[in-house]
Amino acid sequence: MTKIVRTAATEPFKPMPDDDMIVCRCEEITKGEIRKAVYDGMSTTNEVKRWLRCGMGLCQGQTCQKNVQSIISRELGLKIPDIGQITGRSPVRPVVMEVFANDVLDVHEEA
Amino acid sequence: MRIAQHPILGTYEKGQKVHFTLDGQDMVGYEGESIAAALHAAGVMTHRYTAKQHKPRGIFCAIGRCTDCVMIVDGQPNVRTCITELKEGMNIQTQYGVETKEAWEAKNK
Amino acid sequence: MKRHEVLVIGAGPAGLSAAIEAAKNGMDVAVFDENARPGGQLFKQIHKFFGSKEHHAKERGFNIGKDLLKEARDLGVKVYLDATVMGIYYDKEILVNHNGEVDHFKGDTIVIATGAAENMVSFKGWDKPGVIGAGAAQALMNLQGVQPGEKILMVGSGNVGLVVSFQLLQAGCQVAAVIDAAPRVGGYGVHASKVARTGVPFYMKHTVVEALGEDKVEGAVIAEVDDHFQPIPGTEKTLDVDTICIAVGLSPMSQLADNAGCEMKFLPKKGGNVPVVNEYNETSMDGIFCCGDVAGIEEASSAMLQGKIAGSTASYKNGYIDEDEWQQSVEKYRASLEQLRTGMFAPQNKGRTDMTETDEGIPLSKSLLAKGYVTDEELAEFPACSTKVSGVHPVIECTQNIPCDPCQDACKFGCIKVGSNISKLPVINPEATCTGCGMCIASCSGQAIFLVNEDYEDGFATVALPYEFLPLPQAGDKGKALDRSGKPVCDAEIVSVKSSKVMDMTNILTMKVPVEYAGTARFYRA
Amino acid sequence: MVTVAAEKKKASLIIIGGGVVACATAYNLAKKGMNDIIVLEKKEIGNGGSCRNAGGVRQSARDVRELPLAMYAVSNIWPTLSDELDVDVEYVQRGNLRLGKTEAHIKTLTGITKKSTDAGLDVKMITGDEAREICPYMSDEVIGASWCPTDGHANPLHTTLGFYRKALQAGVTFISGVKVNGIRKYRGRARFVDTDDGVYEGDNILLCAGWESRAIADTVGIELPIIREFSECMVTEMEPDMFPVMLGTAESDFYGGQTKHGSFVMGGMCGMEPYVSEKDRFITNSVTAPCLSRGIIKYFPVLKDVKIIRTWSGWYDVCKDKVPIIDNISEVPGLTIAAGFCGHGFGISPATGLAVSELILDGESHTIDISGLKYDRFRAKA
Repeated sequence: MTKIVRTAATEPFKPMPDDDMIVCRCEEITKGEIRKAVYDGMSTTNEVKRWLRCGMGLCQGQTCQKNVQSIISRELGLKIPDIGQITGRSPVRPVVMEVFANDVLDVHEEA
Repeated sequence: MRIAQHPILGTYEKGQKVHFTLDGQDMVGYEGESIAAALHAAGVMTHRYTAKQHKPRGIFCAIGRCTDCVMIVDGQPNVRTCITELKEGMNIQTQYGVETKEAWEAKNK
Repeated sequence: MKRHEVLVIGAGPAGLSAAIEAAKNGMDVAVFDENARPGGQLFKQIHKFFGSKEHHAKERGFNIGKDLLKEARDLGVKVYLDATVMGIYYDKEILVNHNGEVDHFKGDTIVIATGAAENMVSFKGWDKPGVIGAGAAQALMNLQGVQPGEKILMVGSGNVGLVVSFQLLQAGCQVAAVIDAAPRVGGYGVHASKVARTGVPFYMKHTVVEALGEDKVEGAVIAEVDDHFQPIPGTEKTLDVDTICIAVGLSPMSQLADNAGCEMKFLPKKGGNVPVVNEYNETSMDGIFCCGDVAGIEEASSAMLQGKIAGSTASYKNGYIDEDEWQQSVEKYRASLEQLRTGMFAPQNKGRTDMTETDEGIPLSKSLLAKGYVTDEELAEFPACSTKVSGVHPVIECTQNIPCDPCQDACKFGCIKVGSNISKLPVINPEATCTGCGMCIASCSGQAIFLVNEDYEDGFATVALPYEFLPLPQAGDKGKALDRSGKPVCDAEIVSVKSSKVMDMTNILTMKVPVEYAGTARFYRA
Repeated sequence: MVTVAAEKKKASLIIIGGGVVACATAYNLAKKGMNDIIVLEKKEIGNGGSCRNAGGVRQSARDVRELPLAMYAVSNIWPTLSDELDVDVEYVQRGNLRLGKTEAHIKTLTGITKKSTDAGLDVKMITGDEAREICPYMSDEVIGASWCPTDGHANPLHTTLGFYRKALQAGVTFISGVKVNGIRKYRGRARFVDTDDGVYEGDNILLCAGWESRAIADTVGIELPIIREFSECMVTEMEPDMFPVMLGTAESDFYGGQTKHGSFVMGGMCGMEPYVSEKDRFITNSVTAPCLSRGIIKYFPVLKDVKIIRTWSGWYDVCKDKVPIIDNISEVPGLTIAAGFCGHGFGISPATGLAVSELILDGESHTIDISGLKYDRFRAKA
């Protein structure tokens, strides 16, 4: 991880005209919320995700991650590798619990 | 609108005509096509209303990734309609948050 | 625990090619794909591919998919469909969700070929129904047979945006405009030109500001952007559209590689977070390979070669081929890959906007990069575009260095030469005689070849052009000829329509136009 | 906000580790006027167990030595923490059920319950039917449960990052991406912190880096009997509100509950963990999510159609006697340690932050009795 020094903001938060635009579709998180989270000290993709839930919805950030990252990196003046990625986790698609529970059966080859 | 004849693909292989319901209304589509495609062909754009802002959502990625097109299918919420095949007799409901319209309205009265 | 020697994740071009290569060498291979239909994105690709013969050039993507699948099955590769690989665990174990059942598989080799996901751009109202990804448009029209919308705004002028715009037109939709925040068209000029000549306007340095409408898209506001991609107030335009289609690039779908423990790196030139791979497409995890878009966004043709290199390397590592055989095959595939990685659009040139001339030293068309079509004046600089030849002859409006050469094989009479560097611009051999057969027109994946005959009749010329729309005009039909920008310029009469199996659904329309329009009339509208 | 100016490497207090204990302690100290603090975090704020746990805020089934922390937190801190931190920490105090399906389970639960009631906690054994009245979705297999109505759950992400934000606003400096390699003494006191980013210097040092504390403490000759234990969690899609109680089982098949968001967060182990944990990454095990799913469905058949959208793993920092070490290290003046929370540190973290702040400022924890958590309590068998 890149070294990031965090201290309290000295300037008040500056709203922007498109702050109400949705960025994370699943969890309905806006650009303004993301900017405010960064202002409040959330300084990595994961921290913003954990604070706001953007990237924690059904699609697991597959749609919005890049857009969230570009907002964070622009606000902080950091590069995307510096703010990190959401970790790829199993299951990569939603799986019904009963199916998960049923993990001993054969997978049938296509007919 | 369905494409009757395509300059490269010709005609599309479609299965049997099937009947299903959307919020109780009778609809028709073809076996094997996705629920989302059948609804789109019938001019249905809104698949659900979101939980927080109550905004309409429909097809977005159409390949099972974005999960925007989810609906309640045979009682199951959050079913990705773009990759779920249409079947005879399916009961499809517009999803409100993660519930039916009735449950949503009862809760938000 | 069930085992196969090779587990391939993703039955797209890269995965199937890796499977074929490994199976050919005697390995026991299983391929898993989350879709009901294999082929990855190939089955949505109804256009003809670029490259050389060995790269399946001039074949349509979905046919390549069918061929690969057949070859894999003939070699005994097991293909599991509707089989989502949910995770990769220690010791090369995968967990597969297949039709409501979950199973564990282990392999000695894993090939991750999961492809790419679409990038998205957020703007006001982009969550409304009617804003869709380009992949969604393709899935609806090319797989499901449903029009994505009636009037569509295409956001993005890369190859995906251009190809899908053309496909939308083929599906009978209107494309209101192609816009891009970048100052120049991002995709192949020939793809842009075939869209532009139908009358679709291009707005570079424009972005979509808002999707209008209550419950669905009922219009789009676009605006010009400044050098920092910020909309310039006062430049807004409202377009009457019901669908906004987003095609702003792809990101490697690399979650499984990350999940497997492969070393990852964020590389903008490769499209995002990618597994670090060596020259054999092997990741930091021994025996785990990544090929195709998941290892860095490229074309399907490159994905197939990467798959072959991985398949060959796995075969060598497991003792199925010896070192010489391995090195020879890898050399061959790598040379083929290098051919594809030449020219202006090569991966190393991604994002470059400073190129001003072709490899041959001819100035690049500025109009093409700004509006999607080349002007008459600019075209005059290109050697294969001369109209001052007697009798029927090809005019090749190919103005960028793209790795593609089917035109030189298409002409049996040796009229067209590209040479061994397939990114070179084609030139016309003045010694050879054109018979007007039209095979070059049908072979050109960019639909950039026309046959022009200024001596057709007194005062009239004919222009033969590729045509992939319905309804197909008939000889004797009268309509308008459009120029490269899609503007009607003169009356036109169809004198012949040629369709044949070898032309693979590309029809050749020959229209009669006043001779002064021989150099400008490039499309026909009834 | 991030600043890169004015390289600060010296402070009254250096905190090693950027988890919830660090953030809560820094917040408590800053509130009392001590904000000349640098927090050093190897990765990201709250990256370890702090943001990987399922959010239990539980007093029942706690060892009596750490019960005072849990009871103080539940009585005095959790109910008002959202207001204090200015973020909804999603604290829900609707009880904890620990379920049993066999007579042996009931015997285990009864034993644990007695220990808690002896220590003054309101917890009791109830029947299966009584448990089903509290949570009607439970299967008939449940024959009894322990019930602590004042237990609950909260959002660990908001809590950890909420403490972080408040501490930051109060003037604390947090530096992430810096790996600590050891501590050095100067004139008899712990003073220097050696890192990949050079030497940091503090009048006091607080070590709260989970199981990794052990190797760091070792550099000043303090042996912490802490090992790491692998554990996994999973989260479902959003569901309609079904039940607010926090759940556990006598057999430890799983634990967890439904969050305010609507998703269920459930954790547990499959039995293969000691062998998995030889490897160093936060990877999950292929059999754990299926195993947890089977466990959950047995108790809650209604959840069988709910989709799991993510699984993850983390390390418990397990102390020899299953309670943490929270103490000033008398052998190394200037060093305070708070580690070894054994996977149940989140619920007590607001109280831990208070107790540690008093240890550092006043030399002792006078509000909460942590006398049973001393670092030098470990003995060999007699």
